[in-house]
Amino acid sequence: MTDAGRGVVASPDTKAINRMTISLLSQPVNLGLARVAVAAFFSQLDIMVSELEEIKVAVSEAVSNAILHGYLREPDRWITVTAAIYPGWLEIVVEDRGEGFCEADPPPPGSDGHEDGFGMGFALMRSFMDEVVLVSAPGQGTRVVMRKKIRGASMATPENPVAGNC
Amino acid sequence: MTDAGRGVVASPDTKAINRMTISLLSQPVNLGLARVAVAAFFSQLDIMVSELEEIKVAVSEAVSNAILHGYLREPDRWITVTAAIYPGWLEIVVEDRGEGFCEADPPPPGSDGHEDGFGMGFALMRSFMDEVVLVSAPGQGTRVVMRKKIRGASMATPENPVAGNC
Amino acid sequence: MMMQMEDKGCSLVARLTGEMDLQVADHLRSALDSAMGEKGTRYLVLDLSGVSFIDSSGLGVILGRYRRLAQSGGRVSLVGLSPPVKNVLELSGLLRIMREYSSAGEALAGLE
Amino acid sequence: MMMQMEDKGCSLVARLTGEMDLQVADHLRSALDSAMGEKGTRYLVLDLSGVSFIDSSGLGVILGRYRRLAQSGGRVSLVGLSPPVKNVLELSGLLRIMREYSSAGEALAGLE
Ligand SMILES: Nc1ncnc2c1ncn2[C@@H]1O[C@H](COP(=O)(O)OP(=O)(O)O)[C@@H](O)[C@H]1O
Ligand SMILES: Nc1ncnc2c1ncn2[C@@H]1O[C@H](COP(=O)(O)OP(=O)(O)O)[C@@H](O)[C@H]1O
Repeated sequence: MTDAGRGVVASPDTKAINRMTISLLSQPVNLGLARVAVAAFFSQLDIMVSELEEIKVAVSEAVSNAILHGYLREPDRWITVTAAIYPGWLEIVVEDRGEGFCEADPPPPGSDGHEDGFGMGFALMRSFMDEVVLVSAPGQGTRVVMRKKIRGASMATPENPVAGNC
Repeated sequence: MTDAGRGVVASPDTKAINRMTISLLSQPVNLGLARVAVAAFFSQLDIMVSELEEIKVAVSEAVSNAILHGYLREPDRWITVTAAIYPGWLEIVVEDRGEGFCEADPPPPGSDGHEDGFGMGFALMRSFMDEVVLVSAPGQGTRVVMRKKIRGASMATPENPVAGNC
Repeated sequence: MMMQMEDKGCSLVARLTGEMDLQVADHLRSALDSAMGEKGTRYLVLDLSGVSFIDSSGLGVILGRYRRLAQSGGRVSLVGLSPPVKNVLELSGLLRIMREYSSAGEALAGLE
Repeated sequence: MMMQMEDKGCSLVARLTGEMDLQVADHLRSALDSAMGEKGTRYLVLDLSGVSFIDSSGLGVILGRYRRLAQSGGRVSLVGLSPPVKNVLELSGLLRIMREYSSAGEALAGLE
């Protein structure tokens, strides 16, 4: 698995303003937790609720893929979700140490033929984020790096709350 | 720092049914995230809302202590919060690698004289949890292990949702 | 996920509440299929006004029911889409093959 | 945390909304103190009906204002305690030294 290079949104070597990592077991019951934790973390930004909702979908897709395709529904494997705020963009990294796939030849959506397979996971992630980088190799697991531009000085502070007249 | 021994609530060597860890930076802005993540994780249990609210207070106290006393408000240090479900009890561990204190001679509440210091952190943790174990040593950081009994087969499942007639 | 079913002859109105993701997809799929099988449903009206979240696992359940009914000339209608849910349904193209109505009553009338 | 102040002569009614924790404690403390100083407040009525969470950092802010006012014979009254907030206030003993009223109007009347 190569390192996820900096892309369109991110500039190199920038230090995160804030960052968190959540490690969860590969069980569908933990999907809500992943979404809620990421949304709670980014709610410190002066971000639109509709953007938070879209970020939740992107997280849900990436974690569902790790459960279904990475770990083939094995329930006791670890998935890590990292969320970080940089000046001008936010980043989410979802990582598993499961099956992986060949980056040079990414599998078409729904390729493992699960029932009702919708094959829209990556498409939704790409719609809702400005940049999606896949880092994967067979047997090595998968890392999905998602980035989204945010308005420059958009931190909410107690003195300057997101919604408030404090 | 010695290992936090099993206590009144927990039986030794039991495997967690589900578990998560969240790592966050020592900034007050992350307190809400810690509370929300722990509450979202335990909401898979068939637990009362009032109990979830009390758990949030206990988490908030332990994380606030790590920020204030462990890291003396340094904003870029890591705090880890682990939440786990065992058969019959739940466990929360809050850990910092900060100042620590002498376990044999625990400092009285409010001992560092911060303004309006309320000195009720551990008292509230003890009121709201069935067991609180402190593991700390000067210069070694602090681990707070909190356990609470839960009703035996209290997992909420999609087939048997917490509130539902599915 | 909560589910309330109301049988209206050829039509089944299912009111869903909660988050439509991988956690509930299997259960939801089999609950809908068994209700539809029992009742010989031709038209499925999904009232999603209580659904706060949907991702592709939820979309998959809807699309699967659509495919099943479409084979025999049936249809799926949607009611009560909140802005985030509608956003995902639109992006996925589902709203190009299923109609949205403003109430279950209108959806049922639209089927006649 | 949102804050709305209403000056009623010797009394100040402060309506707080949000979560009273370490994140907002410093700001809340200085906002209350400066409003109370400006207005020469003797009685502080804290309307917490919009407060969904409180921990010992929030308790500390309330207790600090109480101590300040008590020195000059003043008082702090509480209004609109949700069950979780009331639970914490009771456990901490604050409800033994401050009275709870069912509305700001009643609290003000109780001060006369
Ligand atoms: N974490 C992962 N580990 C292994 N394979 C993955 C992972 N994520 C995605 N894939 C592969 O990429 C394909 C496309 O994924 P996606 O666009 O989400 O559609 P779907 O999950 O519905 O198939 C999947 O079918 C799977 O083969
Ligand atoms: N994580 C920690 N690291 C170092 N010291 C701590 C930590 N948590 C608590 N303490 C010490 O224990 C004392 C009592 O804590 P507590 O009961 O929460 O009251 P308070 O925080 O208001 O002083 C603190 O004043 C501090 O000296």
